[in-house]
Amino acid sequence: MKESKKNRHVYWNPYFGGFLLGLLIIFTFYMTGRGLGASGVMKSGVVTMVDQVSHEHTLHNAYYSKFVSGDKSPMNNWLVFETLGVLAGAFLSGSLANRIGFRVQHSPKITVKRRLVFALLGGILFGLGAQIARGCTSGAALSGMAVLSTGGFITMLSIFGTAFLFAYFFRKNWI
Amino acid sequence: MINRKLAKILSKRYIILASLLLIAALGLVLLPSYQKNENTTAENLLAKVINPERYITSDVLADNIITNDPSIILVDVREVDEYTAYTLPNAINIPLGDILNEDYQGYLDQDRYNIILFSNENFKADQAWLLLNRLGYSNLHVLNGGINGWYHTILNPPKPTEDMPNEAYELYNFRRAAGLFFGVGIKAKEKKVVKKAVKKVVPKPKKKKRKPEGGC
Amino acid sequence: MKELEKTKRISISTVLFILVLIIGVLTFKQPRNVYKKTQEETLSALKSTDYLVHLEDIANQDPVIIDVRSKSEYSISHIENAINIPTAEILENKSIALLSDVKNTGETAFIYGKNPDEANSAWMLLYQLGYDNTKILNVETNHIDNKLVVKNYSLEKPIANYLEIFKTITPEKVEQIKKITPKPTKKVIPVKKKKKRKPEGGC
Amino acid sequence: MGPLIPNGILSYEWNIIIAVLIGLAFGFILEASGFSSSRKLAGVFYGYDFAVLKVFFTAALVSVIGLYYMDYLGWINISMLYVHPTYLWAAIVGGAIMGIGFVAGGFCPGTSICAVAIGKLDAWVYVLGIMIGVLVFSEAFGTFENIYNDTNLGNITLVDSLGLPASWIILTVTVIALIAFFISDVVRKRVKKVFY
Repeated sequence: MKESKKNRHVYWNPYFGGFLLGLLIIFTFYMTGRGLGASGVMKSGVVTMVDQVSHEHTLHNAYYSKFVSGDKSPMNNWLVFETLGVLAGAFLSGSLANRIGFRVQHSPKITVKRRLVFALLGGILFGLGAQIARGCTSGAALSGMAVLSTGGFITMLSIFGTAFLFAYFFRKNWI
Repeated sequence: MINRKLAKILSKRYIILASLLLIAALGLVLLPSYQKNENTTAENLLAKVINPERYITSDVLADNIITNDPSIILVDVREVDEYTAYTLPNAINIPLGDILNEDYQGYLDQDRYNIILFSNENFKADQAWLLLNRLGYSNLHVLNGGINGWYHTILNPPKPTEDMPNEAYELYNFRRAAGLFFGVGIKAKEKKVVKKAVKKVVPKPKKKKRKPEGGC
Repeated sequence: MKELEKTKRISISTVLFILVLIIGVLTFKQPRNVYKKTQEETLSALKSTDYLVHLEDIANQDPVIIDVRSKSEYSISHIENAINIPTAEILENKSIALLSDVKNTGETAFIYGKNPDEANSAWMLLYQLGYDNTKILNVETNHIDNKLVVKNYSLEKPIANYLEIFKTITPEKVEQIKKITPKPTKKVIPVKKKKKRKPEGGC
Repeated sequence: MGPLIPNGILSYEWNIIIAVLIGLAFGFILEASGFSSSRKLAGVFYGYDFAVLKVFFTAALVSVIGLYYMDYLGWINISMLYVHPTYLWAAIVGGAIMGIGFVAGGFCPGTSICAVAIGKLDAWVYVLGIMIGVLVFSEAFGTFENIYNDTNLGNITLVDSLGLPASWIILTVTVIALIAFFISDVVRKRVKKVFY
């Protein structure tokens, strides 16, 4: 294989990655007293967009009003800054291992269009589920497990449980 | 062949790593648990108790009250009857007996105001101060000498004799003026005329919830 | 899986992690004195004033007396067979050992200082640490013509007539000192702006 | 000293700077351990690459053991840390929906942001999907409200709900994780290899 192609897919040892992630969670809790998070950003994004479109709608809607009350702009949120960091960090790591490039990663068996449709579908489901459970895998499950929170464990179990159950139906997409 | 040897080592290495992790978890179980001191340890409390920095002299306090210093809250730890007899202007009455109950914590546990505890002498105020410091509250001060000291310095200052330095005279004048402010020497009937020190509404700071909120 | 073979970094980091934990645990010493009494218990003990004792009550049996004044004052004069533990060293091993064996033998230790306020801080600390067999000698000690005078101290008594001050005295004319009274220096107490920011979290 | 910012040791302004730094490290670690490729993520469900399970469990173990050691040594005060609230049915139903979304889309929000950073167009679509999902949730908030606020058990931890001391829970979680690692190795050897 071409030299550059060869080391495109050589990742870290997962245990090493997990270890560093564990240290990072400890560092986050030690510095700020809260865990990591990801899906809160999408919520802030949506709230700001809806707020631009029609301000009074956000005030009336029960869910939006929680984030737009008073001068507190939804964008002034810890997660938004953290996501900026995640984007930069991922780009850095990707460029180091020259994995940068616009492409759609899909199993050879399926077309790009099907992959994008399933990605959109998965995204919608995940967005919905993340709001209901107040957290996603990195926010609720990972940070929750770090402090042994029951909610975190339940969310983690139900995510991976249903994922394993429904894996059979989506196997054509992946294998 | 190399691969097989490599695999043999690697499989053993993972077992070593797994056992290390297990030892770490086991260590946590075997560590003897101990009763943790909550916010302040005994040594810190002792260090705080020793230094007399907590005392505020009655002259400084009188000056603060006269210049309407907004950052002080006066807390009278005496009983109700002594409080009604005489107390410093705008003082709140929290008898020593119920200094720990819930509704007064809003006043005591906050870091925006300087809380000045006072009683007839230092004794009760010191006890209250020590109890509150054990809870980890900050900005607590004690009026040195209490009301009796206040009486001897502000309300009825000793007259300086001739051989005293000029500062003693200045201090005496200041105290005499402060006494006037606090209503000394004005005949009882005129007393009502004097502008009542505006009842400073002592804002009851809302006790911030201790639980961290989060969001996702 | 290629990356599973690269175990050099993970083993180094795991060993380091375990080392940090071991060092932390070894260098850690449990806090020596731990509060035995909660604030509420201490408060209820304060309400009943039986911890204040007068000198004559203990004149008969030979009590354990602890003097919390500094060494120099103690060396000048002190109540006979009083043990000197300055307040700063009340939590030292030596004094804690002494207090615990006093407690084991069931005696009560009496603490006194220049005035009850000084003894109070030491007493309250010891009480909260569980040495509830200590009491305060409600006495005021001062050294007059090289003899220690110990007087009973009337605690927290308001001065008898301080309310009359508002009615009787008219301010005598203070004319002989014509200098304008200097504006009292405004002592600004720096208010420490310490905002307690709660951690928010979540995903 | 415990969490620095809530204890006031570090001023609140540091919060933003730390957020960016933490995000940087988070993004780097996720991307470097291969979480930007959805097929590697999906591998955990089909047995050809258990990276997700290993990284996830190791991170959880290391952080929980580390935090409780620091709590023991007095460096951090666990009771002040943010604990994810437990809304029983919301967690189960939300988790189920997220599980299906995970298998269908192949990403979770954190990893999708990483994939967005390195130019994976399906991740862009995925993020768009999440936003639409949030929009759907908030517009139709009325229907989801009862599940959302159902059986709120507060910010409880396993220690209160199981009644066991924390160290025993951590030990059991460690043992389960080690068994899972071992089983994942066995399964991976038997499952047909997938090159991606």
